[in-house]
Amino acid sequence: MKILYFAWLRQRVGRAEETVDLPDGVTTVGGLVDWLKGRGPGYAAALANPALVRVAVNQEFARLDAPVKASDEVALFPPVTGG
Amino acid sequence: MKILYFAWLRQRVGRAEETVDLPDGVTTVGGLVDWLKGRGPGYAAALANPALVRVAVNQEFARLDAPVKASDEVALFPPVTGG
Amino acid sequence: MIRVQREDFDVGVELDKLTRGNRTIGGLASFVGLVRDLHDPQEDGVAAMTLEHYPGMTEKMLANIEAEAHRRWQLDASLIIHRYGRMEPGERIVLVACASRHRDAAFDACRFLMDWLKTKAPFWKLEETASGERWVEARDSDDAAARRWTKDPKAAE
Amino acid sequence: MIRVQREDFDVGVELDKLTRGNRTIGGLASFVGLVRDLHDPQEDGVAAMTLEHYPGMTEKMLANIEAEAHRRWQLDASLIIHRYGRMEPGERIVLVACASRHRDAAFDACRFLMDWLKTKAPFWKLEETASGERWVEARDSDDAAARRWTKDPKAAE
Repeated sequence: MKILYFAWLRQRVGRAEETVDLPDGVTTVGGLVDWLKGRGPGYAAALANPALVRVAVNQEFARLDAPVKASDEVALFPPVTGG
Repeated sequence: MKILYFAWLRQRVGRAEETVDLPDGVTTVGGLVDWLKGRGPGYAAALANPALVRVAVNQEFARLDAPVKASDEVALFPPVTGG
Repeated sequence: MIRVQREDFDVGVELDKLTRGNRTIGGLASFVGLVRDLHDPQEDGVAAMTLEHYPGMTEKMLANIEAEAHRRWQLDASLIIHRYGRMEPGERIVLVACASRHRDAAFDACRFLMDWLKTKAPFWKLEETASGERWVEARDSDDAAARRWTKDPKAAE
Repeated sequence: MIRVQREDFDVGVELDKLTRGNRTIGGLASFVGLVRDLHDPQEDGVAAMTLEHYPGMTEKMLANIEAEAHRRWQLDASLIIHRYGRMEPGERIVLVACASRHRDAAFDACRFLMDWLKTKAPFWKLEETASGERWVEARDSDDAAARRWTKDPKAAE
């Protein structure tokens, strides 16, 4: 699975993009976020406050109960502030 | 008193501007309009429907009970349609 | 700033002038009114339009309306340019613009200026059609739009 | 039409292109968002701002938002241009414009586009100040503004 990070979430994770092998049992956005938190202190810090984490699956906003699969492009980022 | 006419009101009256000697007893916008109606069929036609006549005294909108005096500039015109 | 003129205006140039050098402006809302040719089968097509106005009172009313907008909203800059004379379909008639720190104030003030201008500025439109000239009638919807702003000014902020 | 680009844009040219040749347009409402330097004694001055975005999703979301505006209002044309990259105070960030037969539709749709864009388009602002960089936080007022449009779409028409 391709995972992208943006803004301060990218800075805390320490990378803009990575490709991961999705472990068995991770089938939802929420499951993915929980699994990512365990990948290191940068991830844990970036994802500590769920209220500040937005997720897009294949470039559409997705909720925590949305399904994810290995072929998806998933992005994690803070609330948007454009315009 | 200087009187100005605009748009179709000007066309019906047949003039854009005139200077009149205000008769005694004409002291309000309403009195002026009534007096003007008697000045000819063009005036009567132009001023027949009070709902379609707006009046400005010294370039400010004025109601029928507003006072008028000889030194005023009075304008009569239909509802505005700019913009 | 207000301007009443016969000639066309350059929207980009005017908007640039309005905001240049002021770094507290976060948003600039603007509106351009154009001569429209509806080609409505129910109506004649409009070949051209002539805007008559009341020189002197026009400037006075536009300045009043602009001052009222500045009383109601915190604006960094504002502009009303209104043309008079003959114009063909597609031509610009009016430009209204409001710049503010916040976009809500800019949008509200811009719309307020257009709504008030439509009912308070002494302009009259004469349309030329295939079947002759006709004066455009005032629309109830414009009166209703202007009334939106007559309630408590605070409610519109 | 939507565009996501690093370079600046010419507001006058863009607005002209949007309306040229269409004689049914009566009104063109537009909004320009600018980089603001508040010089607020409570805050640091903003020396510059960098807009990060999510290429691909940005274009997709802007196209979705624009399509939604066309579903809700009768628009003749619309445009969203949003920049990314580094910008200094006074620079243009975004241009939104809607053209319609009627000014209410143009105004409403333009404001709708800005409100939705602020909460749905994947852009993030990084400000450079004297005391370092800081990410701009999402504002509750932007969420509230976007919620204005989530009721019955008919009510906003």
